Amino acid sequence: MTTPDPRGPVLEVEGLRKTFGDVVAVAGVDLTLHAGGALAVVGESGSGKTTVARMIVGLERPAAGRITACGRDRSRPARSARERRRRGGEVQIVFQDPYSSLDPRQSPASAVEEVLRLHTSLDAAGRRGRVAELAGLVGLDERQMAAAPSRLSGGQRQRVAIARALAAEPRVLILDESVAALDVSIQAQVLNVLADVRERTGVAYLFISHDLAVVRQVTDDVVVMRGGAIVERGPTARVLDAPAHPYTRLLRESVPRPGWRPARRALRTGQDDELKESR
Amino acid sequence: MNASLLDVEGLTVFLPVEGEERPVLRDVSLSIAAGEAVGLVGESGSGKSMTARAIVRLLPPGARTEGVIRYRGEDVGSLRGAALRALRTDVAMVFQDPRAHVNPVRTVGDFLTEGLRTHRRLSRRAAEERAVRVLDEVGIAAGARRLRQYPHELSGGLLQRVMIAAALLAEPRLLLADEPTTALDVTTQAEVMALLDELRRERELALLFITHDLELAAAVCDRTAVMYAGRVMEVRASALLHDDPLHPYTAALAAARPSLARRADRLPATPGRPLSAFEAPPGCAFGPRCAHARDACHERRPELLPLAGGQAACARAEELRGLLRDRNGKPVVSHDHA
Amino acid sequence: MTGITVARRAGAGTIRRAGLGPLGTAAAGVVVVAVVLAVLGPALSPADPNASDFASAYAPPAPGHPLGFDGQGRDLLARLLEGARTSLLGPLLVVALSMAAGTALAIAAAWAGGWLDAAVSAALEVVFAFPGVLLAMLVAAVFGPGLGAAVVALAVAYVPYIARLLRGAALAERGKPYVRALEVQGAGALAICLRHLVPNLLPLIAAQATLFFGYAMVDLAIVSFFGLGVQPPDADWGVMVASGRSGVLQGYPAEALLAGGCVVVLVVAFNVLGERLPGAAGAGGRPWRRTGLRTGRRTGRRGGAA
Amino acid sequence: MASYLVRRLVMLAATLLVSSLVVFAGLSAAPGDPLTTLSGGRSLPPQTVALLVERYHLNEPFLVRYASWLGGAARGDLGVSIQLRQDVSALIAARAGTTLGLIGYAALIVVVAGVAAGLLAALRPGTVDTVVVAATAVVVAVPPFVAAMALIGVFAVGLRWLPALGDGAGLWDGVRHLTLPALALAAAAAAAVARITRTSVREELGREHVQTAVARGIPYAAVVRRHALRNAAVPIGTLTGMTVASMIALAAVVERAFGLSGLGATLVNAALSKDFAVVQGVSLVLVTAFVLVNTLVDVGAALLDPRITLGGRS
Repeated sequence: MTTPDPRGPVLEVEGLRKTFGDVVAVAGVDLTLHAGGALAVVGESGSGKTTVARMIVGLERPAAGRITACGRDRSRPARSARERRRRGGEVQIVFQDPYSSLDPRQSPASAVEEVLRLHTSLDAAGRRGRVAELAGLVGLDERQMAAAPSRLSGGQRQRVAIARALAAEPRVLILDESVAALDVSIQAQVLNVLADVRERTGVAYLFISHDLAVVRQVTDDVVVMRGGAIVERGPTARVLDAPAHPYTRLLRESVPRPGWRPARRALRTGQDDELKESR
Repeated sequence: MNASLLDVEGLTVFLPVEGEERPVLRDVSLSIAAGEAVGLVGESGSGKSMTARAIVRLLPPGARTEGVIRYRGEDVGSLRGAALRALRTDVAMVFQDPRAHVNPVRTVGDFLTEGLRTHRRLSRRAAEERAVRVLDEVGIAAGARRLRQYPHELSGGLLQRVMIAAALLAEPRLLLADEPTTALDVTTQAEVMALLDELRRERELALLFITHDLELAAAVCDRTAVMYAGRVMEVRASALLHDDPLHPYTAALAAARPSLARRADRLPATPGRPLSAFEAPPGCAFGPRCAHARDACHERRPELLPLAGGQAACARAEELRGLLRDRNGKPVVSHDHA
Repeated sequence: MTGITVARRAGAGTIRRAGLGPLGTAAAGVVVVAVVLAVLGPALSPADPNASDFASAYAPPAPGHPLGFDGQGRDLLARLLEGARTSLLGPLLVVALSMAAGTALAIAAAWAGGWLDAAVSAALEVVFAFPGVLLAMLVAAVFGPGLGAAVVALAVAYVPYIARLLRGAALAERGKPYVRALEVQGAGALAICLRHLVPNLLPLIAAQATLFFGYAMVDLAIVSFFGLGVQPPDADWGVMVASGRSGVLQGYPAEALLAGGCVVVLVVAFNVLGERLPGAAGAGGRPWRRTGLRTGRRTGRRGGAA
Repeated sequence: MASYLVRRLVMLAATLLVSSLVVFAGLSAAPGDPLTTLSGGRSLPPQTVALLVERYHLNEPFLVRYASWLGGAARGDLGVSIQLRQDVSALIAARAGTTLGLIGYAALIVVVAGVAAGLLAALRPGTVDTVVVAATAVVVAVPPFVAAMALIGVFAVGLRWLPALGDGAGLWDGVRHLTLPALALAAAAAAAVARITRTSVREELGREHVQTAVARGIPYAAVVRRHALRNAAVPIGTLTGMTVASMIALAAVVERAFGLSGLGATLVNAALSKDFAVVQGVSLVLVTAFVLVNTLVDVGAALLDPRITLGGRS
């Protein structure tokens, strides 16, 4: 574990901003995540939620704003691999597409082992043991960890991706639509794994999603993003039961659930799509 | 029940995959009355999309089918040339990914008016007038400008509305919608589904709505069929599907979906993964994953039999009545994850 | 050079699983036989390839000389075997040089992006303007004819085609989550490229190398045909077609057609093999494009994949 | 579109500048002394040597010579051929016609035969398709110089239908003389275009939007014409254009095989005899033609496919 930091937040973002050409993807985002917490960033495509996540892990360079993880500043992408490795021990990420989240030529066990070599000083035996521990944590057995990725289901691959991220013992795990591409029965299994992992390791989640029901199941707090800005924030239960912002209300009303009927909104000219069309 | 518009009886489809013939649909039976909306729900590999494509004979090359599909009393399999083309104007289809399903190098106008100009010999101007009117109905303003645009200049939501407009322009009797909103944002989805539902009812169109989202199907369909591993597991009035399912798989599917209203400590997840028809074991395909399975379930494949106003393909459906969901909708069946 | 323009951009094209199949195996067989003949060549041929005897100019096949003689009375079989060596060694060097340079440039450009990518692309654009055969002629004019000069020239001329093709595939691979995850883990750029990017591109590299071997064989033969590559009296299939030209005009096409036939057979073999290797682009791999092809962005909120 | 063309022209200018500099530097650094070529190896009296040195600027420093050459090139004066004692630009003008005719004739064969065979194979699966695939698989591997030998052997020497060598006089005789060379040049290219056409049309037929058209009851013939062929036109046009461009350099092979006095043959002879001014002049003309044809191909693709925005920010 990197230097324990019980009191202060494990992740702090202030005034984060990003533009692509003349399109403002992220316009002034602030958020805070405490140790062991679970914060959702909800929004539709083009809301900027994924860009925020990519900036936090250094895959995208912010135009402005400050990012601090575990008390260390990471507003600018790391200059060296050593710096990236140190930051890898603070924040990790699991992506959406299960079919390209693993190197097709590398077994799950060796993928996790490769991270252990980067982040720990364990010897070969120690690493093997730790790989088995991590596999158990995400509900995978010896055989599955040795199988070629192409033989694993989408759900199993995402579990490997989670185990690989946990191998770096991060304080924050960003889940960027990590269960969006999974079938319902498999999604449930992975959500349960996430619940177990959080209980056992105390890792904090930054959960990027467009799915409000999944957000309710996984997170304690939520920020709702639209057009690159946060339009509402608060405890997940409160925001979903009594949304204050009209957009959050619209989002909630659009989610199919028992007894729900789709209602056409006032605007007939599809402006909403025209707005999105520009992105 | 007025005469059904579409009758699918014992449909079994085999596809050549890497040299061997593999079943993708196994004895699927389903009927749709004129003006009725039927949902077809299932996870990956369930065969829901293949069923829709079989109806208009759009199966991949080399596919072999058994069983019969009757549309307005005629056997679809025997239709050739002009008769088959007539069927395909009477049955319109909307696909999941509009960007792939609309010719990218021709204008939106070409796409919308091609059907009219080909089948009804309408002049380009007359066809375009009609197209603009229907575009307005699907919520797209300035139709004339849109006709001159190309598909890549429109957002996913707008392009899907164009596809729906094109389907309506053919004035079909049956609309097959294969996951039309899966690629769209949830707010756009709600808008597109509301529009599809409203226009369908106005035109008394029958609808076969394919989706992986149980609640979405229930919201727009009178009845919903649940498919698993190429088989129909249950057909049920949509209103009862969530609260009083007949088949353990439907209950498991509904329970596995997190609720918008409350947070469960752990979701009742079903172990294993959804199987495709050719991976299914003998007996009930859901047997290996079913919490209520008994030995009988693994021997014989259960038939789809009428039960409580719907149909279910489960040997223990009768005795499980009422046990699949407890009072507050929490499923009785509970598993710790594998 | 003609074949080169149909170099196919695999990018994230579908990699075909099917094995080599009957045709592919046959093609592989032809290649193996050719290599063996090239290596053993001189030992196998009974006669001395350069021993000329004007008495038997254009003489028909005779015992001990199954293929007869050329215009200068030299044994055709011996010369074909001798020629096999340069006709195979040359292309091998061209492919080795161009694939190595092309792959390195492609991965560096795909990984670094930004200015390096732009610089590499601009440089390649200049080299693009020179078809291989033309560059070979220029180099021969400057440094004098010879196989070495021609090999280097063709290798340089091929680099843009290979780099462009592999850059597309490398960019697609680089964007995939498993590479991004490794970056976030803090793995070194070189480690990621060598241990993850290159292994995943190997099938494509192998398939392209095989195809480019065929193109190189044709181009080298052309340069030798001009008299700018392998110099007579050394035997080389391109040289033999050139020297056989006068025979053709006098009604003795044996030398030219036999040498030309060898080129054709091997190029067919390499093409058939190249298209059936697992790394080959899907059946309809889109040919590479130099313009900024902005196809509509695929929307896809959720794949519903198993 | 305009910004794209400007960018392409700048790129062409840059390419020509760089390549001419490289070639010029290479030539002047080349082993062997142009004077020996000039004098044909004979020893010359001093005043003749001085005259030659002055006339061919042999004594000036490299950059000055390059600059003067560049200035001349800009005015269309590409220097003087040492071997042929002729003005390079005049020499090029005289021979360009043959090469242009050859490439034009071959391009016609490639487009007509190639595309037709490809369409036939794509739209008539079964025996026709197999035959075309097998035939093109072999022909695509027959380089022009091998095709030339075979064609001369059979049609000129064997059947005596067509002349084997020389340019011929007048239009009709010129065409007869160009037929075998054009066929030799076009053979492999036509096979390549046939294969591309077949693959592109097959690929388009498998696309989802063709499925939509079929699902809407559009007759198959209309589906093929309006959707498969219309979309396949882009890749087919692009690759056919590039194949024709590649023939510019290959023309030299056929010209040499058939004894035609085109630019290609001239370049080969100049390379052999180190006649640098000609090598420089002809290669620049060929490079320019090559880049221009490829630019035309890209512009054509952009016209056919609305998604392609030529370099502009979409």
